[in-house]
Amino acid sequence: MSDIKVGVYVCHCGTNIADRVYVSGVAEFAGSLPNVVVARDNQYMCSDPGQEMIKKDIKEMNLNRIVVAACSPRMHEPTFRKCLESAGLNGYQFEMANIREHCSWVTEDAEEATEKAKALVAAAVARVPYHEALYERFTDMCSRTLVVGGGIAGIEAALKVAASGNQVVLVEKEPSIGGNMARWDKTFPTMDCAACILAPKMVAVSQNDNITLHTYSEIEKVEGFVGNFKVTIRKKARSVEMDKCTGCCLCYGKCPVKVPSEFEAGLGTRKAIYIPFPQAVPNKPVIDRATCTYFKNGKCGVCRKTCPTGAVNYEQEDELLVEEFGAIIVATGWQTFDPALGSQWGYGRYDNVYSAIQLERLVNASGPTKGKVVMKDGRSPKSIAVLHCIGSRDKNYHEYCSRLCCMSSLKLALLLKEKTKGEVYNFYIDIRSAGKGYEEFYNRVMEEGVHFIKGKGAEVIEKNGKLVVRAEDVFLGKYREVPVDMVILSTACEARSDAARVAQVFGIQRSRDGFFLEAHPKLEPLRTATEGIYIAGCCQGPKDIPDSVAQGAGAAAEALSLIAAGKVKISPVVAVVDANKCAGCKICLPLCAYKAISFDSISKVAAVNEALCKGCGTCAASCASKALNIKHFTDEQILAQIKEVLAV
Amino acid sequence: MRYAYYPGCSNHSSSIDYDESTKAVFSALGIRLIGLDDWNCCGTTAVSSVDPLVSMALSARNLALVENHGYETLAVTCNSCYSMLRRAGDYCRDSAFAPAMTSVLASVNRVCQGRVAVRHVLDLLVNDVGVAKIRAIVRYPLNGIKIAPYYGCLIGRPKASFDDSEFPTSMDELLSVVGLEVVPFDRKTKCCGSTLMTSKEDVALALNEEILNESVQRGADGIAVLCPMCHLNLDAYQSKINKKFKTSYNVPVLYFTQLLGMAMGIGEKDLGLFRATGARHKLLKKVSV
Amino acid sequence: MKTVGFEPRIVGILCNWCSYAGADLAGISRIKYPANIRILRVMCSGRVEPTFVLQAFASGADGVLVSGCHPGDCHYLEGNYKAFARKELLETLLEQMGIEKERFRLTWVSANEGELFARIVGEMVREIKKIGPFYLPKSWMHELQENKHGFHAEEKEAAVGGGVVER
Amino acid sequence: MFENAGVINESNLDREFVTQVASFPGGERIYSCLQCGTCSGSCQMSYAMDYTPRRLIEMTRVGMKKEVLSSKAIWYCAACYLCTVRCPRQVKLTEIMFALKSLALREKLYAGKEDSPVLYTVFLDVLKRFGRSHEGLLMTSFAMKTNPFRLLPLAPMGLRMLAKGKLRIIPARIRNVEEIRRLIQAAEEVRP
Repeated sequence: MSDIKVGVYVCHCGTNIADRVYVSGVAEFAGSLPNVVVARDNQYMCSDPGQEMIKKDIKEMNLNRIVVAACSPRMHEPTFRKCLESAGLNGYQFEMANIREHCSWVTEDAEEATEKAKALVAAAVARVPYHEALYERFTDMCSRTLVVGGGIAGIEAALKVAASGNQVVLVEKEPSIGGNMARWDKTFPTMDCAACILAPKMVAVSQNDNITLHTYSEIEKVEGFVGNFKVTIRKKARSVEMDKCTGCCLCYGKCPVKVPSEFEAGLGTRKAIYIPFPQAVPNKPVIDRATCTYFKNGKCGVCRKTCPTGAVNYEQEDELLVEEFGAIIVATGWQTFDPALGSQWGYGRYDNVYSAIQLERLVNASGPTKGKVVMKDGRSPKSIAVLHCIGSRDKNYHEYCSRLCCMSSLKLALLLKEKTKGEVYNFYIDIRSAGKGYEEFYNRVMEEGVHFIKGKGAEVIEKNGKLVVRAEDVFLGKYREVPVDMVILSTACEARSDAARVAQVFGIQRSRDGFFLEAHPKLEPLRTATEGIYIAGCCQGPKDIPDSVAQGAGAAAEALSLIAAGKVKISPVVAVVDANKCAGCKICLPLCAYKAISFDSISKVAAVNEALCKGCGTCAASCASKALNIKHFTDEQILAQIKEVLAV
Repeated sequence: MRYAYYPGCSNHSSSIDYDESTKAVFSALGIRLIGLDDWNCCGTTAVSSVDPLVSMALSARNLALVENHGYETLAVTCNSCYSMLRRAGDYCRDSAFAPAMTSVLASVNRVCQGRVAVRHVLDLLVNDVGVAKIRAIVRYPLNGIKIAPYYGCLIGRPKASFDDSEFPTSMDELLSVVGLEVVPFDRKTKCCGSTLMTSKEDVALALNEEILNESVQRGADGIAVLCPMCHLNLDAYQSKINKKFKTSYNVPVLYFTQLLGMAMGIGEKDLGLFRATGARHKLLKKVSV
Repeated sequence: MKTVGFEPRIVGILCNWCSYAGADLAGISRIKYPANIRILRVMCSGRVEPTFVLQAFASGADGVLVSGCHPGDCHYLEGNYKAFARKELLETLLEQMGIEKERFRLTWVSANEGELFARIVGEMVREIKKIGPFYLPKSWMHELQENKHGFHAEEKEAAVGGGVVER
Repeated sequence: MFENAGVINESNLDREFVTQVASFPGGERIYSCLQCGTCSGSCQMSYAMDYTPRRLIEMTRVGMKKEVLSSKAIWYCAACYLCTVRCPRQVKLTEIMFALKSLALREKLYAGKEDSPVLYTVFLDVLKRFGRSHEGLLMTSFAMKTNPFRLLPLAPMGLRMLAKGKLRIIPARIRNVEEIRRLIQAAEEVRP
């Protein structure tokens, strides 16, 4: 391999690497390795001067392989590939040694780190002689976008994509879009009514010709890859034929079954055939088969008899749709923490302990009490405690801060003060009011006479027939027992209970808190590890409305920039068969999850369809004749790396 | 079925009736409790306050004895002993202090690997024996009697065990199986003050007053307890509480094993009922009616 | 066998999507772990053939760690299951060769489990330190001199497994 | 220094104190406290304490060793662990209280009129003699060391218990008391 000319570049990354790794020593060592023509170190290899240095060396020294020892290839591999290409070298004649994330940042001892860096560089240098020039290809793609979840983030994403003239399918699990925001009364810090700003958007979705809406539907399966996803959508049987139903509401007036309403957080009731809330989109009912008398014992059928258009159809079955999409936006949202899990707060034990979401319904003019704040016995409360951080900032439940509950608690406190004119106490650890107009809002709530007690509400207990909140007033350093008529628990925002299943369907990873994991915590907040699948809103972590809307719009931009390109890039890292070695044993065929390997019955050898192959290498690992290999991850390359990484 | 049995110091004096009734109930269920030979005091809060490691070592010695005899399970009646022994097991098994514990025990030729399952008798009755089996041998259901279930603080702390740390329900279940009406009780696991009754009497009396108060407000005829310390404070100090708070509590306080035993038809003597120092006759009278 | 001051050398072969990213996260979070491990990247743990593991031992590794996505999370649908299927056979083979089971581990580490990755490395280093360095069996030396580029197809065939080779 | 003056004298602070407390079993999480006051709000004795539990944690971290170890608050802890199970940062407060009490005893910093240190010490003495506790002996020894008159109101209760067989006159002694003594001594030697 006398024609191999390797250039090695060791990055200081400011002090990130140089603090632990003796960088110039590593460069000097690299210079002594076989095939290495030049080895240098530089402050920042990814900077313009760093890249220029590589380009200049390629031209002047006729280098044909480049090794950069710097950060993770997951960070800057594309950067350096481009750099090589602009100097006339194929981007795959390149290897990165990860001496930052895997070395300087994780090693205490500088000497050990330097030795480790040398080994990693040596392995990379040993690998590159086996590299080949590889070329990316492009394939056609589908221009439709799938949006999963019809909360405010999903609605925003769907509307933005649709506005570009591209087709969108919006899938929502519940019978109506609107999500959690549809349940709120007012929104902080402006106190404008949630329904007033959300309803027009919901209507816009139903009226947009570019949006196909599937409510009461779920995603069953996602196959394929970026540009060409094949998605199976299950449209659950609504038992009401949408095209016949006029939304006249006669059916549920007559329905004899009453069950607690999910939308009213258990405070009100609904029928077995119901529209979840008055502004629902679509404004057509659904039968809840689990509680419907007809479905339980075959008797009743009142709604069918009542319906003037014959829209009620008990025999309707689930429908499976298989559709193609270029991009997918997942905006499946969040749920509230169940405060009954912390028995000390008395939820479920005392009548007048409410969750924040219940209070939202209580203060809402269309809620179960028509907006009146009353206790279970109908009296108006004279004193109310709002307990912050229920389930948040608590290692026993969720360690993270739920971010939106401080402001939501302030909003609720203000509404309570206005509606009851009573004493309102906020028990808090810290007030987190970072956001436009948020601190000003906090000040306003204080000035309205709401009490703030710094100290987490430790417990709610009944004493002589009255609720008592026990807490320390941290500022005073004194224990307090505050008697109140009503307690509001400001519950955490948590990942949905089905998040694990949804993540598996879409191939999304989750962070430790259960929310979906973004591709990069700072620079790729909307992407996931799977190309073409984006996330927006609270499924990624707690967010308020402005942030969710911004993410919905951002995810739309991601999807559109993919679609606008019209083509998707296919990685050249694919399997390849050496027909001379292939024994035709067919072992590889069933191993391929993408059915990319076929058997050529004429030549009696395996053949790889590069358009289908994703380059995982499972086939190569299992080929007994060594006929299968993965480009850029060949046996030779990996074995050379293994041997050399241990030689130092 | 058989278990090694750790009575604890109180069961040999102030709570001898707890010891007697526990043995009687287990014997009625055909379970042997094998007294641990040469057991020592667990150390409890007192020694932990002087030197936490000494109390852990004392508890661990008991576990070493159990391991040495080859028993897997140690039955414990007292909540404090229960909590101490469980913690000691954890310390020996996996903690930063495990090596220290090993060497301390080695100095007296003992080994504790923390393998023993330390279990409260309530846990054994609910989860090993099961309510069905207990229901089957109830002969005189204690119908018409309202009882406040008071678990005491250490039944599920510092680590939840077989039941919730703050709102356990297993004794509720057991007591309703023998016909008792179990009243809702918010102060189920609020502390009785334990040894503070000796050194900080005013505070401890107030704690017990709150518990007695709720039991009366809930209309309970008595309180069921499962810890000698709770029993002593709630029962023997009632007159002091009445004097201090100008109240007139006359609340029977019984070990849950005594109530079970009564329903099973075990004799008063075997249940140690004659040893009552407090207001017990009130409830007993109701039973005999 | 214990050796004073023995620092084991461990080769880590990590999948790009989960474990490599998890190891990156350990770095980003500045979690310190022993420098004994040298990490290689493959696209999927399904790519790891037993030969790689054997070659690592032959080249002087005291331990080999293979790590992929958690079951159900594989970026390539089921590559990690294939890796798992091979594990048993590989372990049997290693056992027959007299290689202690502590020296080889197949783990699942996701992209957000930086801490877990660091802990696994720490554990492995501790365990291997206890059993001491790995000495190449004499019979292997002969094989190695025979071929410079790793193992021949015959050994590979014996070691592929995962329901792939009929034995 | 703390209660009377507006300024903390920095040179009086003991920076090692928190390290010392953290080295006790269960003390290590003291650094995680976020000062939310859940402990104090949960503690049924808070109202009687001179410093709330949360404040003791912060004072310990700041280094106010003398004030913490001579506080009344630490002797009010009944070790019910309610603060520990509720702490959102999983600080093991009860264990930290044990550590503080233990240090107060060792360094003899507790207030002279405190009864608890005497009670706990007497308890350990009884244990060293018999291997088990004995309520009668404990009470009498404790009363003799603090205030013998406190026995008087207890006497009727004691007699009643004696009559019902709930109090033994002669303490039970375990066979291997010598072993217990050696065990205690060995444990005392390894303490933090």
